[in-house]
Amino acid sequence: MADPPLHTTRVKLLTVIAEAVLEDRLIRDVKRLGARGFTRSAVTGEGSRGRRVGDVEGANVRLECLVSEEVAERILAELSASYFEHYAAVAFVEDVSVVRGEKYI
Amino acid sequence: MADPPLHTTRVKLLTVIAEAVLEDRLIRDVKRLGARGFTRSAVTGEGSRGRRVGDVEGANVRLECLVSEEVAERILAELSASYFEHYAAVAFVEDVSVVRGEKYI
Amino acid sequence: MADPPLHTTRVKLLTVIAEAVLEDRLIRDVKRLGARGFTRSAVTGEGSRGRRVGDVEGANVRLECLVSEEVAERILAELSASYFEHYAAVAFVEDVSVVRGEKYI
Amino acid sequence: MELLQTNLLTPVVLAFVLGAIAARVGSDLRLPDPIYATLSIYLVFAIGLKGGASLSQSSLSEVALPGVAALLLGCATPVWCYALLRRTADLSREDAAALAAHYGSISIVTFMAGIAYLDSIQVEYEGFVPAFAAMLEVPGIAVALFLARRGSGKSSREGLIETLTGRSIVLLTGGLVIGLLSGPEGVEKVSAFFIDPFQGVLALFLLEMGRVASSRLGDLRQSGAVLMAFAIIGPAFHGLLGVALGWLTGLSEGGSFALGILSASASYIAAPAAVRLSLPEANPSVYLTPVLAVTFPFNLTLGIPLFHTFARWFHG
Amino acid sequence: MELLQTNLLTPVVLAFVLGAIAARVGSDLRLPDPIYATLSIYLVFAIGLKGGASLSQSSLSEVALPGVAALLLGCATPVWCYALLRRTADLSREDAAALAAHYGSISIVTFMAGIAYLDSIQVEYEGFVPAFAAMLEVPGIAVALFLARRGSGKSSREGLIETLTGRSIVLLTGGLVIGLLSGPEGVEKVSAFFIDPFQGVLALFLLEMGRVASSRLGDLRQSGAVLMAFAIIGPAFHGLLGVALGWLTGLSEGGSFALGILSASASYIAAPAAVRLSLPEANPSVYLTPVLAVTFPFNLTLGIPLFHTFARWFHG
Amino acid sequence: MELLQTNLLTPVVLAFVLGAIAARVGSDLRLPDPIYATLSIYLVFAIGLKGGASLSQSSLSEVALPGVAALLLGCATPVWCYALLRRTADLSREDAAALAAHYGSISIVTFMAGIAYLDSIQVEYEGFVPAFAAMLEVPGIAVALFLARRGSGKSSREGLIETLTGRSIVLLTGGLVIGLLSGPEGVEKVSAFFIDPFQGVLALFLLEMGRVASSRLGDLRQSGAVLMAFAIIGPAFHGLLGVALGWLTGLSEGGSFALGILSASASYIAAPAAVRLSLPEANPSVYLTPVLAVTFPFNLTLGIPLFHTFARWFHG
Ligand SMILES: Nc1ncnc2c1ncn2[C@@H]1O[C@H](COP(=O)(O)O)[C@@H](O)[C@H]1O
Ligand SMILES: Nc1ncnc2c1ncn2[C@@H]1O[C@H](COP(=O)(O)O)[C@@H](O)[C@H]1O
Ligand SMILES: Nc1ncnc2c1ncn2[C@@H]1O[C@H](COP(=O)(O)O)[C@@H](O)[C@H]1O
Ligand code: NA
Ligand code: NA
Ligand code: NA
Repeated sequence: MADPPLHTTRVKLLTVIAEAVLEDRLIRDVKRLGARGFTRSAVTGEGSRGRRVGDVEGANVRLECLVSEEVAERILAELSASYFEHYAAVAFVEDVSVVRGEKYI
Repeated sequence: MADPPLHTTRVKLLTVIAEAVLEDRLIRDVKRLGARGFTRSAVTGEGSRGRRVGDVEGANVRLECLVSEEVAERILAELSASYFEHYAAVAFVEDVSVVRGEKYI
Repeated sequence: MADPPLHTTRVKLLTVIAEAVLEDRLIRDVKRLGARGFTRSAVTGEGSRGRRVGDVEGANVRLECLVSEEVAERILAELSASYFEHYAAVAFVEDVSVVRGEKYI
Repeated sequence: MELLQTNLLTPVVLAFVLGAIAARVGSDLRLPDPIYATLSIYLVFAIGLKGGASLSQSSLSEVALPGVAALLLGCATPVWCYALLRRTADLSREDAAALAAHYGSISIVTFMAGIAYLDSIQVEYEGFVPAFAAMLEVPGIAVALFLARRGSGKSSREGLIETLTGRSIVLLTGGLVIGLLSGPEGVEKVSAFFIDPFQGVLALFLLEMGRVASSRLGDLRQSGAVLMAFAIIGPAFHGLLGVALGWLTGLSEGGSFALGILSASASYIAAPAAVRLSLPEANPSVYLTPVLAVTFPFNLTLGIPLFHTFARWFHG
Repeated sequence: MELLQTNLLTPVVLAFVLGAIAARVGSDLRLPDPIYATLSIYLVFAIGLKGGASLSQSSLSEVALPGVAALLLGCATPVWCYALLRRTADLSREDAAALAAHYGSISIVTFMAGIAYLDSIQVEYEGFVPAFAAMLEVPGIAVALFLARRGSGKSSREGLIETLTGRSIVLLTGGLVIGLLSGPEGVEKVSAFFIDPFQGVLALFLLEMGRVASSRLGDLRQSGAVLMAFAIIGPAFHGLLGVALGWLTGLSEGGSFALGILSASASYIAAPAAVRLSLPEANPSVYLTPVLAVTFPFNLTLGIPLFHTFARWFHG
Repeated sequence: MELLQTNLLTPVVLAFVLGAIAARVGSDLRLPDPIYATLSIYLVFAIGLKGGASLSQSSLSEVALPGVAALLLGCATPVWCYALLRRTADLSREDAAALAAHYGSISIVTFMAGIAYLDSIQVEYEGFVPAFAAMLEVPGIAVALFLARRGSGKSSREGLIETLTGRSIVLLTGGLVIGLLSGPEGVEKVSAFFIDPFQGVLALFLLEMGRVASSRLGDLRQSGAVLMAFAIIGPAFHGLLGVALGWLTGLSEGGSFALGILSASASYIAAPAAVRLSLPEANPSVYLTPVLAVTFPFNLTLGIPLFHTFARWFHG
């Protein structure tokens, strides 16, 4: 991978997509486990538990957190333990270069 | 790139942004070509075919699929062939580390 | 990182998340600095400047641009100089493989 | 038969049918999510306001007895549902409790369709009946969650708090209190928005509910005959019980009918949210499919004239 | 002249102008997408309900003749549009067919503005005219897609199915059937929501249409003079034809006007969606710009009084 | 005291309280953003239409004098707010100017609640008073931005253009002009949508405002006593001034009250947007918290009866 752009830091971008009923819990969890912020959007989707669209079926929520590697691992571990068995949920991590990286770590 | 976090698998995250009128077709296509799920959100945008905002101009849809490398390539090839000439569309692929990766491959 | 899929080009995906009041300015800026297109979505979030949800508190906007490395750096530099001190804003860059890459560079 | 036709050929019921047909033929017709959410805020708040204004005109003695009956019904319904489902339908403890929560709680939209029916045949009812909706909604869910958790050591506190602070309860009780405090003259000032267009808004909402219900039809096959039978016999029995209790506690024909349809209705907003949080092991298609694809349409089309027939028997 | 002023100084038309001005000066005024979608659901369903209730009062003999005329008009319009545009405007087969689909189909909102105008000058019209909208909408698109595909071997099935199950057709015919089944008394119950506020909702919707139309103005220069002329002369001619057919088939002055404005209107919802799916080679700015930036405002402002003048001539 | 009770026990004010309570107990009750945006479009446009129709019936001589007074008030208010806050509250130049912009501008929703109060106690007022809202909104912001930029060399052009083309100004003046051009008969045609349901829509909107205001309560502690005092004394004084000027310039009791509540109100839509763009150095919680968590609820609950009392004194 090429060098990160000037003045940027490598951090992890953790994305969680889960059923909307979990929204408050997930936000509480990621903050407790060290995320300094998050971005949230409303999405719909389909996975192993079928379609999730609309208010009655229950839509999904998408949370993105810029975090350090340790925090990312901690959040993934906790989410796996708490939600992945019974709830519709997906989580993945990637590398990004962020401006003012010290804010997120 | 650093090691993937514990208990995660490297998969491809394929993102397609296209005019909303294609939504049903795209979903049908990615499923047929091997995607086990997808996440969908409503977006707007601008590209070589001009602005796309609102109901009349036709908004865009954004589909994300966690897939294996082969499936990603297959989908990209099919989309290029079917839609990229006449429709507003963009597609890109990146590497992510996902929990419970076996679900997506 | 694995080889990019066939017929794809490596470009940068630049994501900016900022308070919605900046939307028009940001779009003007990224286009002026060389982005050939962008995708926009409405998000909410929380960061060092507190919660941002809803019309009165002011929601956030999320802009994604596929750009060359130089353009990405130029945009990051300009955003840092113009907005990061006084406005709620986050920006990060990652590598993606895009179909028909010549359109974006 | 005539009651059936009167009920079926109203815009409210026909809009539901249209929504279902549209979904069947693959139409893109659907209400955007924010609109769906807003219409349900509107409907629940409006029914609360109306009930509250009427409550402010009623004496405690009229209200108390049927109110206690509603409360008892709310507590008892999930108990027998749970027991019955565990025994006959071969469901896990969590699935049985989840269904009990849904049938113990209520659907305010089903109730509204019943009220719209009464209005259209010009049968009077005690205006304070919507207040009973608040009394039936919470206990049904609470008791069912308690049944599931009994002995498991886990708590269902979060699900319960979610229910109590959920928008349906807050808006219904809030609307009741506002209607009570501002009285008929106060509610009069907002009636051009909250009262007059009510039936039309309900029709628009049911257009969307038709789509939702029909999209569940595909899952019906997996549900098994016992569950299907329960999804019709259960509400029919709860409706009969509600009508009977209304009659016993002094409600009019219209009021008994209203308590009947309320009792027969099964929740598809408050209960699913609470169950999802507190009983994640329960399988959503076990509880949502019968409620949405069978009970809701049954009550809307056949249940309403059926419970009116019951009410006529008792009051006849 | 006086008719022109009567039409221009209504809130409905002025709201359109306000929306256009707001967009010009760069205002952030715009209706959120879910609201735009819902208002169009509301408007189409409401016009269907009203038409259906009126249809239930009409005899087949009154309706049949003008209905057949509407159907013929729907089939014939795209044919001459296509032939003309291929010859004069130097368009590709796909672009010409796309435009033919738009001008062959109809805009229910333009029609509603015409009805609002009739109401405001208190001219009666046959209430069943909205039923003709359903007859004009589909054939226009179907014939045009067929013209484009003729001999190319490709099918336009998907685009056609999309049109038939699209929300405008489903809601319009659904509303008509519901109005027909529940009759005037049924529709009366929802009139405080679907009938009385209609013109106000239309004004709000046109506020947004003004913005959309004005945002297309910039593309006008690229469109060429022939296309611009077509965007005015085409609808003027279709309007005249509609009025004449109405008069011939026994409609009143108001009814002939209503068929005229319907025929003059060009689709900007159903046709673009169908064309985008079935004729992706056609260039959206070739068809959307004339329809939205020229024909729609023309019909709304000048077309309405013009077609009313035509109707007065015929009906003497 | 009696006026207070009359004001507090209306659905409009109670809905605000319900929204605040719902947020306190952690309910998920909230209006989706697109609905919030649409309701505010509706409310501002509706008040403009109504004011415009009334303006078309008024003579220039009635309107001119109070209009000039409103304009002066709009220009002068930010000046003294700025001077006072710089001296007493230890605020930076930017923070002081930001607050001055908010208190110099107006809240159309607060004004509407005042009008709803007048309607409910059946006190007449000059229907053209909404036109003054347009005169008060812009100068307040413009003067404050100028104060902040004076000598700094930076321009506040963008913020000002943003204000002038912002949807509140465009809709208010657009509505006024449409009301003026189409007159009472024109507005009559859309009154079932824009006039009759107005108070109900306002109640629904205030449900959401209650949530927003209450979510700001937590920041109050950081705001300091001086700011809190200003958030009450400022509007009380501006209200008194508005009533006095109304009385001096020949408005009736109701009209003076209306000018008073308008003057007392503080902006939470136009001003924050302009300030955010032109004075990014100003801290949003310095200006939003007093406006939303103190002044808005104060005006809504206590301010309305207080300014009515003032108006009675002057006209008594
Ligand atoms: N392969 C996938 N790619 C992208 N998103 C997915 C995928 N699988 C699941 N999702 C998302 O995660 C949600 C829950 O997935 P599941 O738990 O598999 O039902 C779905 O509703 C989708 O939004
Ligand atoms: N350079 C870009 N960066 C991000 N999104 C883009 C870019 N170019 C196009 N898009 C998105 O893809 C859609 C279709 O693009 P196009 O086919 O180029 O008109 C646009 O409406 C945007 O949402
Ligand atoms: N660590 C983070 N991860 C993801 N998004 C963030 C993060 N920090 C801030 N944001 C987003 O950026 C916006 C502005 O952040 P801030 O300037 O820190 O208040 C927030 O409202 C979030 O949407
Ligand atoms: Na029940
Ligand atoms: Na036509
Ligand atoms: Na003020």
